[in-house]
Amino acid sequence: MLKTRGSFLVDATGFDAWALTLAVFLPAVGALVMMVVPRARELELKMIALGSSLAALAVGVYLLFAFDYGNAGELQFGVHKGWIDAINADYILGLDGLSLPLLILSMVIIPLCVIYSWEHIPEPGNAKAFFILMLILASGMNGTFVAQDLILFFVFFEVVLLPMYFMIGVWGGENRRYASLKFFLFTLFGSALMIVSFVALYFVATNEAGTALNTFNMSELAEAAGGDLARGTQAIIFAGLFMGFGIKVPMFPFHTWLPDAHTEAPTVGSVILAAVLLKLGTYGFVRIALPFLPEGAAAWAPWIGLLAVIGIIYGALGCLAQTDMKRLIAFSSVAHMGFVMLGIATLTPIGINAAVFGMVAHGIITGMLFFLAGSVKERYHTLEIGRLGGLLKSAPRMGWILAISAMASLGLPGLAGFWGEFPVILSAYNPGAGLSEELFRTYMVIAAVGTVFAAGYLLWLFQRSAFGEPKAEWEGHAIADVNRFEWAAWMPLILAMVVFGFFPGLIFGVVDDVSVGIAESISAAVGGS
Amino acid sequence: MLLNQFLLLGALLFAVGVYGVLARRNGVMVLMSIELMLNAVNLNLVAFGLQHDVVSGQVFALFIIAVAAAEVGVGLAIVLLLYRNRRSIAVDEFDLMKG
Amino acid sequence: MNLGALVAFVRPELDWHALAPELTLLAVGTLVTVADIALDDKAKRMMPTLAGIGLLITLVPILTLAADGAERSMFGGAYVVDDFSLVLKALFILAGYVVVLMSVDYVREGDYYENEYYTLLLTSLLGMVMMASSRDLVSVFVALELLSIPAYMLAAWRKGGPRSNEAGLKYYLMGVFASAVMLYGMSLVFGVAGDTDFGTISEALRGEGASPIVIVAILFVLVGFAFKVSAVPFHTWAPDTYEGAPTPVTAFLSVASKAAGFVALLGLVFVAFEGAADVVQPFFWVLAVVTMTVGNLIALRQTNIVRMLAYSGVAQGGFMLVPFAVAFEGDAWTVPGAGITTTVLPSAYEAVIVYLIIYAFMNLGAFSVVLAVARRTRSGEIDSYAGLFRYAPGMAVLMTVFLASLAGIPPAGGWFAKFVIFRTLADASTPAGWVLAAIVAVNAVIAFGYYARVLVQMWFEPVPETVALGVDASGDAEDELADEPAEASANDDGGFVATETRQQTMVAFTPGPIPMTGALAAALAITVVATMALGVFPGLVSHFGEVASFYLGG
Amino acid sequence: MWILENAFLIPLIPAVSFLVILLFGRSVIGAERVHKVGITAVGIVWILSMIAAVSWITQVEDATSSKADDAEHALVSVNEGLSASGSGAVDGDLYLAAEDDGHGSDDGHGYAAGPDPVISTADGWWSSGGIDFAVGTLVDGQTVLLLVVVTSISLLVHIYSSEYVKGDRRFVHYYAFLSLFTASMLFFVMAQNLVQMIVGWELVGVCSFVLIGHWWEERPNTDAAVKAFLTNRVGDIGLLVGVAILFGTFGTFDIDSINRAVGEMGSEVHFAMLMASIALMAAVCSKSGQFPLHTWLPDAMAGPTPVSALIHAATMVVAGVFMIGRLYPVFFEGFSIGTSSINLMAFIGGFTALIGAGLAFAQWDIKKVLAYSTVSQLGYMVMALGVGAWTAAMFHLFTHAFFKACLFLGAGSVSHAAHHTFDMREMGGLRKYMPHTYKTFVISTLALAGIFPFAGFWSKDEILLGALKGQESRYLLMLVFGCVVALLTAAYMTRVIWYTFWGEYRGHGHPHESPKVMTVPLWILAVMAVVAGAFNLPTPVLELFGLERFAHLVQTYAEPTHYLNAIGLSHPGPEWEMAAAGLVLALAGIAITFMYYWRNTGPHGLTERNRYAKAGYTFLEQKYYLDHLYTDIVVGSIKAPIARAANWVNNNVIDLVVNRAGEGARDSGRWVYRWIDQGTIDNTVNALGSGADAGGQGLRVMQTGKVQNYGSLLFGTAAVVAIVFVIVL
Repeated sequence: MLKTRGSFLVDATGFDAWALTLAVFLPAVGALVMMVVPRARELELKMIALGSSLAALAVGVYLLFAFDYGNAGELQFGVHKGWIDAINADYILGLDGLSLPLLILSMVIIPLCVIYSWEHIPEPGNAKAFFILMLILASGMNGTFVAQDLILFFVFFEVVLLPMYFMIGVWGGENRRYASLKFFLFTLFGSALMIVSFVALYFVATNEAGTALNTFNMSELAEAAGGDLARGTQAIIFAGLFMGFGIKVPMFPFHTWLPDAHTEAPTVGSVILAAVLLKLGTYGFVRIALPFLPEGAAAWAPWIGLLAVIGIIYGALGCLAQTDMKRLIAFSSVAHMGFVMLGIATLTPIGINAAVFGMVAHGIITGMLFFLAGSVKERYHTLEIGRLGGLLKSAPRMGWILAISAMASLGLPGLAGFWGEFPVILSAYNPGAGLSEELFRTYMVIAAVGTVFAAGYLLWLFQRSAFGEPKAEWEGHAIADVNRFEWAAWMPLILAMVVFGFFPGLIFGVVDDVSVGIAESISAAVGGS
Repeated sequence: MLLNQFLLLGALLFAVGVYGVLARRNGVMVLMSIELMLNAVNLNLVAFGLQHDVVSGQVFALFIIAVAAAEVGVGLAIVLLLYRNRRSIAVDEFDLMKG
Repeated sequence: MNLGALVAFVRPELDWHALAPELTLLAVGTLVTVADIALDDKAKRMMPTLAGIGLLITLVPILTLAADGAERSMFGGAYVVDDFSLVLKALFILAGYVVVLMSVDYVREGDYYENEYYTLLLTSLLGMVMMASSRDLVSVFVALELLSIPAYMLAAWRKGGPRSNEAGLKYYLMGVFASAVMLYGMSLVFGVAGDTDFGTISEALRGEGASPIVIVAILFVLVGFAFKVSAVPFHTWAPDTYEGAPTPVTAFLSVASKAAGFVALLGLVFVAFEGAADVVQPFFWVLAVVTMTVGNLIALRQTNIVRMLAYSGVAQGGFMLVPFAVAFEGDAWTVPGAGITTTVLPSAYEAVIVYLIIYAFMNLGAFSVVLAVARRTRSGEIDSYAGLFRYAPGMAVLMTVFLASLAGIPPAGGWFAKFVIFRTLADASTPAGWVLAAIVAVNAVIAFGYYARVLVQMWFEPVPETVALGVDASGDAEDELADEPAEASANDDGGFVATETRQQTMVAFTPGPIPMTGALAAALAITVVATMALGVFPGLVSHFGEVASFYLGG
Repeated sequence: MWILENAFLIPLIPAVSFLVILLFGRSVIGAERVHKVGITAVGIVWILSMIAAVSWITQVEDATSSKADDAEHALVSVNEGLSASGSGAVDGDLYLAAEDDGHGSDDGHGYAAGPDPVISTADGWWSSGGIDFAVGTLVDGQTVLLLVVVTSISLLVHIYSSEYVKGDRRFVHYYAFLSLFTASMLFFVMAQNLVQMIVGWELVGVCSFVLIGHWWEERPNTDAAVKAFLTNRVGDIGLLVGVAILFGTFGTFDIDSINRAVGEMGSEVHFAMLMASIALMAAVCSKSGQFPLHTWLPDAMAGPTPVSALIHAATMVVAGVFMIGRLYPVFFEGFSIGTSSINLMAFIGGFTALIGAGLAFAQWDIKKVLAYSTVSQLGYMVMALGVGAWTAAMFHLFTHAFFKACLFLGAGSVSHAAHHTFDMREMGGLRKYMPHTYKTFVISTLALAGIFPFAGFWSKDEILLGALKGQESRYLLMLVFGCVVALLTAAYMTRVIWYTFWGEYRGHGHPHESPKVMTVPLWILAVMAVVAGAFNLPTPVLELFGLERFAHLVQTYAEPTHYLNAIGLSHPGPEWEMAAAGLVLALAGIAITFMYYWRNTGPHGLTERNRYAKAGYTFLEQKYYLDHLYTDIVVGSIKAPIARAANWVNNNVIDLVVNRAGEGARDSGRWVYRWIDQGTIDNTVNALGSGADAGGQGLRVMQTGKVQNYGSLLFGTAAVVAIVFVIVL
């Protein structure tokens, strides 16, 4: 069969050639080391976990400095080695403006989670296994964000499943069996259809000239931008990807696994799930679905937009219905990811930028909120909003952090959340690729209404849990305020909320080139046919 | 050439064998019925061999006869074993495992 | 007619190098038997070692042949040694070796005829090795029987155990019945083609088209092998036999003999029956769908781990059948050398082989874990795996790897097996193919449902106080109680759920490390390393697939 | 001019003081001394603002003095430190060239071509779609006006609070957020682009949320806070959508460019502008307490009184008015103010003014009276903008800030004296105990009532003028509204004076005058209430004293002439009759009330005797049943008889629309969650699972365990398949 080994990414040299590989596999190495350390020696185990995750983060910091922001649209730190010659799948890693923020996000979240769980490993304990799973997760997530070969991407995409499954199932809450299995089956189903679409792409994707590419190399497929594929074919293949990524996001109506998984998962599990795992889906849309199948995207965009706005309102209503703090936050994810998907559906650079910003912002904010929920649960042994109250009095610092996070989450300007929502609304006014303006302007208004709901349930949550006098039943209990591990784990997130709120350019500047490229290729492809 | 007659006879034998296998409860009888089926096959092979005027048909038949002998040997051994353990060789009584 | 011409006998040319693997196996088998007769009991403890070493030695000629690389053909093309056959011979030998490792302690601790066991195992392997080279109905038939007959006896090997006996009986009766049907089909094929070697048959069928006799002939032949690979609805023997037979034998059947069946199918379908594509492909389409779906669904309801693995094996077989459904959807290409043009889909061919190799290791691995765990729990119930992660984390992780692999989750090997299936369908890119792809996807999800049940027990559940005394894994223990009339009466209530009518004795359970033995450890090591390696570097196995597919040239 | 180009320092300083107070307030500085930090910071900012005002005025002088070369001059002076992306000054001279002719009004005072706004931007705040969005400051007359107002009031409130809030449980937080509010408000008024405007808009909202809920232990306060925030979010839908429309139309957030572009394109973009205006109007309604979203403002009085003075009277609530003025070309085009004789903005403004004034009568809580008065006055300003009287609106904003702040602080002083009650029924006769408060309060009242020569008179007069003859066609309805409101305002304020300061003291304890630190700010504000009017005296008045050159200061220095020229706005000259009429109405209002209370003439107890009057009174008392109306709509029940409804509303007086809307949404949320999510979608998923399970169970029938059944199955299948194939193929 025809083999294309050419790639559009420049192979890096020296340490740069190793940077991404290290970034991906350092946590895995840490996990391997931990496996041989006996369970009894907990401190060493924790140290290894923290060390390896920090080592990965260190690489991340190096990447931040070495990254050439001048051409963030290009893949950098490229690695291109043979992997599975028979099916023409290679080991290709690359980093561009789209991957960078998400990669760093997942690199930051993991050590924070390690620190947070330093002293409270959830029931039934066993720090060793817990941290090993966390590290495997880290490798999988980092890998997904930098993989530039569809098969490699798929492998990393799947690697995160089992660890999260066990994390929910072993350390989860009452209903953990159900939740974990649901999470797993949903994602597995999606990814099965996704891989079908991948191989379909391999065989049907052509370049402009119409000659088959027969490659899994993502940069080549993106370059071809669907080639001369018929709109119908593209739409069908896109459907497979849509299932794969849409379930992961999750989009209405595939969202039902999310609240269960979030609610049952241990605190750090929810944090990782919310902060990074959900982003794999949206990232897939931006990285794979849109550029590879521009016309398919154009054909699906109205429906994606529709599901997105439904998700926004629906998620908000779901939140209002909740009496459990954690479940409320979980549902809010549905709404926020709705904004992200709406941004993507507009097929405009502004929308895509906003979507990526939304991913990062949601990762930071919702992650923070789940941390808080975990700590509240630890102190009150309940998350019933009705039973909480007076948090500002009994634990003022935590109350204020909750306030900031809630404000950020409801999209207050000056905090990170705003930049994931407002530009989306902007972009929906003028959708790209010849999409119906009336339709998307309607979506715009609905989305704007969604922001009010967001304010509604978050303020309601805050008022009930933080304002007022502490409930009588907590008289005896001393509700401890934020302890030092929590400070260590939370400070970075809080700072990030504020910093990104005031300097959105930090992310927009990096992503912009990529999203402009994507949007242009889409409009070119759609206009061209 | 009497090919069709041979084939019909073969088919008949085969059908009888199948019936025996599926209907008889006695293990030994089941084995015998299988022998019938195999002989039907042999008949076919020889007939076709003649028609095509090649030797491989007969050769095939010889192989089958030999192998069948071995098979029946094993089969009878198993039936004996069962009889030793269960005092019965009614094949439909053996359903400890199902579902 | 001129009988003289027919009977004129020419002594065939023998290529001893080509036959070296088979001869080695034969020699080892004989050696084991002779040693058993000659030596005293102390020396008999050497038998498994002897068998194992013998198998490893058998690899040597295979490697030399592979290095040599020349394609060797004997007996008028009835027996061919080429890359394809070598790859699969190596696979059979390795699988056999792992089975031997699994058997050592199991056989020794139960009251079995130890040496004959290995003799039979080796004989059966010999049949498989021959199967890999057979290119002629006769040799296929001989190889098939050679590998089956010892297997019948092995299934019934626990002579005291009614379940084992029943397993043997069912396997035997169904086996011979199926082969009788198959033979009838073969005779018709012979009638149509006028000769028994694949090449001739292929050409004849090209000309013939789908006449009724051809249809009946082909279907009967395929049914024979569909039985061998336990495809629904010809699978019915498999669960009972697997459950009843000694666990190593079950592993052997579920991997090696199934593989042998697929090898034969590859030869028959891709070469001999190409002319009858419009019979073969629809048949396999239906067969594949029914097999994986039914296998998966029933597996969901199993409570006995061996039985669950049996049904999982059925479903896996369904996945392996998928490529046959699009075997001839490729673009027309000319076979190098032979000069005939064909539309055979090479990737379909590779897919089957790749799947076989990966499946062999992960399934053997799963069975090894079952064996090992049973040494502690004395039970075969899935519930008995509760809390395994608490008291034997290593074993739990191993099992997780194998199950994940079976479910097709990266980075364990299974994902690549599933992937090549999808790839084949995409390559064919026919409507039927796409539909099949969707069905496969759904089934992949269902499959995880029952693998997860084991994972849940191992990871999420606390250690139980008591466990149900198992069906098979614990040796003969439960067979005594199986003899009690209570059991028989329990069966007459018409309830079809064996696991609900089965009388179970709960015995106290004390958790603790799994008592390991060197051989078992070796088996686990080999399988887990292979599984992970194939997952992370699928290049290895896919390379074999490519190599093997050159066989299509012959 | 330095300060104009580096105006960002002005919001920066209070922002820093916010951080300092919040982080080091308790630990380093000491809780009881934090107010010094705040006061210092705001003091500095006040000075800077004054400098800014002066330097802007000089700039205008330069611009107007020599028109010929001032285009270049303005450009040169302005363009220093400008970014390419930011200012429209490049095509500014085009507008300067377009000199006014014909726009001149009776007194011949047309537009002097003012300078372009001073825009300094820094690139790369954020960038999207290849467009680089800058952050920066836009300083022009309007900004400077607001700078002066905000910093002055804020400073005084800071000082006043140091006594009023002394010893509060959250003294530190109080000052921290007072600083933050000041910073946000200043940031808002000098926003160079719409995004900054939104940021400021929301930040002041949050500050008001925090300060309303300052005493969050009590549920009513938090309810009020949440309600305020949510109502504003509702308006923000409009803001976001409006901004989106503007961006979508002009492809920029730059306020200056947008204003100029509207002037250029005119009717091309009429429809888009109409949509944008309607959307933005919603935002104005929520922020500036316009009908029908005004209901949060009275509740906001739950916050500390100085906060009410600063945020809910003088500054934050005028943000909406400010935004209209800022984007005036948009609204002018959208609502075609120049040509119509009634439009949405004018009507909403006028109507709000009317109902606000009406509601003020029925209140017993002095702060609520003032709150409704604020609503009414804001309505006045919006109405002014609606009828095209830009200057009048800004002028009224300016004057109103002072006397309304004075009134609130006065009310605070009163309650400070009368044991923290705001109920006028527990006051009375206080003029004897607290003369300073009394005097200042009366002065501001006169100003508010619009009595010559107090500040309110001048600004109100200009508004009425605008309605009378501002544009091509007169806004008669608005004129009527204006006049009626003038009467009512005077009346209800007199009522307040009566209940609070006259008669006998009805409260308990011994009221006492507040300390200097509270009265001094009162006096300052009172003085401003007197003189503030002088800033925009019409020419004819000043001719009497030969001081023409001091005429129309606000008009001259505050108007963004380069926009208003483009849209063609004209100024009415003064009308003695109009002024007289306004004055008479106000006096009449006072007179009636005076007779009613002091001379005790008039239909006393009418509301008890006459049921129509009673009904009317109840109607007012219940705020026109607006909240109840909303509630019914939202909850969807049928409306009950008036009396029971009144009673009902009384019991749930704080339980207002937003909370109810919230509950409604929560109910529907529960419904969706229970029936759609868990009921339908989730069940489908689970059903699939159990279905597969059951299927497996059923299929096991196949496995009878009897070998011969297996055999028949095998052979049967083979045979059947064979037959099928033979038939099919």
